[in-house]
Amino acid sequence: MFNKILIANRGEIALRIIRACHELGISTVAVYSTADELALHVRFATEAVCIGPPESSRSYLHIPAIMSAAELTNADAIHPGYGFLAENAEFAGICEDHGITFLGPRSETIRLMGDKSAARETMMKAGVPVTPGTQGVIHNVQDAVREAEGLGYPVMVKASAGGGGRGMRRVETPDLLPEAFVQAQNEAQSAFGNGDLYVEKFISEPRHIEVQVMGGPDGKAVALGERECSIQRRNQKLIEESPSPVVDDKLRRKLCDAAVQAAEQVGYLGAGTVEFLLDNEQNFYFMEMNTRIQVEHPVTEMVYGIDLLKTQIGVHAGISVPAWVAKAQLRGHAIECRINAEDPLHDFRPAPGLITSFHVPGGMGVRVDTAAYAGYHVQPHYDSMIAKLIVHGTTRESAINRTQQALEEFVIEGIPTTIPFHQQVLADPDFRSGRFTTAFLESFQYQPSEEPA
Amino acid sequence: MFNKILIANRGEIALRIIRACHELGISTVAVYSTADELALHVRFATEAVCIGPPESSRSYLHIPAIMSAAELTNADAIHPGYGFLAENAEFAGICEDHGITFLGPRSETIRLMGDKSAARETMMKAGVPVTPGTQGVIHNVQDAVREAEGLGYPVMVKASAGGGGRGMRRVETPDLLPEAFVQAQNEAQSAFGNGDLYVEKFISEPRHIEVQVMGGPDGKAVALGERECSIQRRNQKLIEESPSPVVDDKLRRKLCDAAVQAAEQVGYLGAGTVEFLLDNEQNFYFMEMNTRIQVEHPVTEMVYGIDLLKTQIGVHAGISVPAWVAKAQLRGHAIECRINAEDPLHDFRPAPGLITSFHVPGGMGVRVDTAAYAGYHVQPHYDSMIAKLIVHGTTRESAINRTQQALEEFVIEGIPTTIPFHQQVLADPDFRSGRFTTAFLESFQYQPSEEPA
Amino acid sequence: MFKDKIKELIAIVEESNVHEVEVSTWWGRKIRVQKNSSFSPNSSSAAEVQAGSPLTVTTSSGQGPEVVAEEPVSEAERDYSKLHQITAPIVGTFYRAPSPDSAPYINVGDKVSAGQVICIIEAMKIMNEIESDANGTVVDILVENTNPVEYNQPLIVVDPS
Amino acid sequence: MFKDKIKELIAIVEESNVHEVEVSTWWGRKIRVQKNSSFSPNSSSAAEVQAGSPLTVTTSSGQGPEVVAEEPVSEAERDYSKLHQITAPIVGTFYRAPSPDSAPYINVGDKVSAGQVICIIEAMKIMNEIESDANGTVVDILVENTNPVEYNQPLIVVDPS
Repeated sequence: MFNKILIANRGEIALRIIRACHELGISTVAVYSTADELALHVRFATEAVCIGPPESSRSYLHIPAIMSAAELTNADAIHPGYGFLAENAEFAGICEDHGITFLGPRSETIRLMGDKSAARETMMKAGVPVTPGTQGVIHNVQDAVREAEGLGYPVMVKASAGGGGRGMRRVETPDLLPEAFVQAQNEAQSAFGNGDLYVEKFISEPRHIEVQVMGGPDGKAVALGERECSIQRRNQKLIEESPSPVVDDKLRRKLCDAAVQAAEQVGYLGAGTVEFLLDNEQNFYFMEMNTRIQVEHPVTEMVYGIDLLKTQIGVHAGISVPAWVAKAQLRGHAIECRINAEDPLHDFRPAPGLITSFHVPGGMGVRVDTAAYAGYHVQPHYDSMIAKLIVHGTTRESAINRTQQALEEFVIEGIPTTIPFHQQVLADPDFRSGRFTTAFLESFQYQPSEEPA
Repeated sequence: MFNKILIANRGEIALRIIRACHELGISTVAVYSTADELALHVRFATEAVCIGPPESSRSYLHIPAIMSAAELTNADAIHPGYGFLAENAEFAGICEDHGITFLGPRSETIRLMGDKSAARETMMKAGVPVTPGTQGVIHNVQDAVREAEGLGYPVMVKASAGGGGRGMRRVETPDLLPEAFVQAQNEAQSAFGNGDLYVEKFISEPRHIEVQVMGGPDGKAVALGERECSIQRRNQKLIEESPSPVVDDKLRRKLCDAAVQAAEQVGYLGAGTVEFLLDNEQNFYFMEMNTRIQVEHPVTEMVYGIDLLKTQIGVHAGISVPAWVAKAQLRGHAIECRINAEDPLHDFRPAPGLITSFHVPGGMGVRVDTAAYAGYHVQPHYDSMIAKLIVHGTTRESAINRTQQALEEFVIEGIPTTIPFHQQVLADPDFRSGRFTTAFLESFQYQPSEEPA
Repeated sequence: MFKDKIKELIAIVEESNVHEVEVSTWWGRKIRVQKNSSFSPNSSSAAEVQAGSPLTVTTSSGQGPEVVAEEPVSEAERDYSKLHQITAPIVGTFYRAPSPDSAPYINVGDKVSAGQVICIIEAMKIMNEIESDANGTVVDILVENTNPVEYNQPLIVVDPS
Repeated sequence: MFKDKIKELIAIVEESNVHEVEVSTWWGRKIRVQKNSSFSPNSSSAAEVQAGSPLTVTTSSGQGPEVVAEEPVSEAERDYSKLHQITAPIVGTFYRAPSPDSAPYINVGDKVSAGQVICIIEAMKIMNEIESDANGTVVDILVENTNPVEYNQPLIVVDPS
């Protein structure tokens, strides 16, 4: 096992990792920017090293500073958390070169999964269902029309180098394809300097379902059920659940088998997530693999009773995934609400500032992962998430009711937060029924509350 | 189901009950003394009624004030919590007379179990093992000597009307019995106005093990495993666990069967606890039955995944104990530390006062039940318990490690608390080994810490 | 009770050489009583009551006193703060008369003396006669007939002068 | 950084008509800067630094200024607060000389000018030459040779006068 782990992150995930390490008897090193001198990860780590100024590029993303801190403190491993350097293959490689264990998959795995088309091909090889689409790049409209005919409309025309919705067009009927093709090509060319396109079947009314996997040092992976992450705003997840209200045991088994195949195909090591789109006929398609521990990992921990962080640290220390983890049974239902320092009344704009009071809910089934406190100044330099409220109940309904009670008790003063927004989503009949897709928040109307929050 | 429940209590248990009610869609009425105007149960209940001045005898123990509040607010049930009126048969009877459901067993059950010798006889009838001893009262030394011979030394001479350790003598050898008998008789006579004595076998090196039961409206009871409560200081429990480190599956089955027999013998309704002494040869003996929800109920909730409060409210509304509750499986290990506003350096003297900062630990497996907050003034009028830290882990060792981490993160400033005391107990090799008895704290030496807490 | 606390704090500040006292709770109210340093000592005192936040940046300007009330205090209550209030000694239902057909025990403008019955509070079917604890003139009756009252709730305002 | 904040606060108070500013965190430090109301405005200022508690009862007496430091500030640091400090621009290991056998870049008493190499900080096996950002006389060298340094840690004190 490791003696000392450096945490190349901040906020709640840094604290989450510190807790797991200390429970395992491992010392910790916090690194921090000058903006984070009063942050909790600095207080609770065994030691702390200031690595740079507030800007991430010169601190939490600055590889030389982090490597220096690891060397100066004799850390034998680095945990990247999520975000920042978590999926940076170069950083993972540098750690490997320096003989410091990177607590994530091998750099080559990160690189492979970071390349959309390579990941897609790898999954096809592994027998994991991918969205039906063209094999490779389409060079002209004629080919696109022919391919689309085979896939069936509607289709998506997508830039090979794409991202962030650019170079992407949804096409409903064949007559609209030529124009969309040219538009997407131009957009891709100007945005990415690469006009390569491919055509995929459009998945209508999809849900975002992801499966937690843990790859052991022996190349064997286990899957720990699914998470329902369809409640998203502009691709930002806001509420996650486990299990999904539409996944039954049979579908869960299929999803888990596919995720294990995906992970074992690449000899995946450690904690990862395989994301799928689920259509309204219970078909699922590989979307991407996240090669890190995710923000929403606690919902899986709550229903399976497994500490994913401790398990993850173990596999990187060469310990196989314990048998009882592989055999863990789903118990009850868990929901996570991301509490962000954002103003839901003003297009969720980030609202950094001073937290003047901070009272967290407690009691049966209530877990709060946070690095905030009364007197903490939410920094403008970083992510606006200030707390995760994770609630467990015996059924989905009782978990929702308990989450509502916990949100009611959660008091944050000084800055606006997404708490009232979550309260409204949880009261929404469509949300409560479990019938929703990734489009849910597009039509959901947040109502300013009558009384002041 | 009930529409509105009045909570005849304060502090964390009042909040615990409010949460359970609100999750079930039931409105709540808080009652409070003028000392508790700023208490959290007042804030979080649906409505609140001031019932009297700070003294308990004129507020939380004042039956007419509580009944008036219930009538004025149209509450259809009263939850007494623990302490105060929870085991007051008269109060339960008044509720019955007024057509308000008392959320506890019937008044006759409370009365029966409150009478030591009647409870003992009832248990013998039910076939529950009781400490070997005399049948009824012993009138003279000669009879005592003869009975003690049959039981085997050491024995306990106990006052029939006893309590609080008075009128009680441990006797090691026959020659010491006559003197002890006379002393105990005199003490009992002067303390209780009743010199009746009986003789019991002394259980050496016992552990305090209790079983949670839930009696349904059909007269059927279920048992939910045991709690280990041997870490006591002057009969005050400080740390509780579930399961006990010395109870295996076979013994657990025997304990649970005995507890179910005990409960069903009296047609027990609702949540209760059957307390046993366990000797060093795994024999157990009925000690008493607590006819209420207990302080330490959360450790059972954590390992069985059952909300005891919601289940309790359900059975009083006429709903049978759900089958899944009866079949619930033990998962992992849970530990509760009672955080009291007491000074462990000065004989645990209560230390009421202003809490100037209050930061609760969070994360995986960590539950805090509290009604305290930064700015809250711990009242001198009531119990000194200000928070319960309940921690779950997959094994006893991981639960202890996690509790240590949580205690480290638990910051309470302004008043001394038992947090540093718990930290030392959890680091103690005997505690960690699981080999201890109810005498553990007699020999445990609390060391003032070097650095200020 | 809450107003008592404010009064108590004002007294503490006035009688001491301390210039500021502040008490707050995160969810409750913040009470700050401070002598205004621009004025000469003991010449004035200000009670500032705000929705509370357990501190962090407290900026007190040297300007005139500011009064912000979280719960708007009714004009009536404000006026009566220096008069005597008779409060409910028990929880129950307030009755102004011994029976529905009887005349009220007292009306505004009546003289009352200590020990005189002024109303009834019913608790658990028992009619409890409530007596005045002061001599004076009834200035106001704060509770409607048959309404519920809490312990310590002000019932009747008496001008003892 | 922490001392900077105190200085910043003192400056804010001195330059404004506000008489008190307080910043604190529950676990961190509480900084309170207040003009003493017994004195005439702007005549004095006090920095009070305490182990923090997020408020509740704050009692400020009218007596003289009190200074309580949570982390005892070394005499050295206190003396240098008005001199120029050169801080570490990167994390790494501090070396006073280019090699173990060489003479140190600078010694106490030396004159330095901006741009002159004053030490090396090694990070990831790279020897980074650190240059002075001021002209003046070296008053103190705060880090021992081969010790690790954090970002922003004061290394060398220069008297620019």
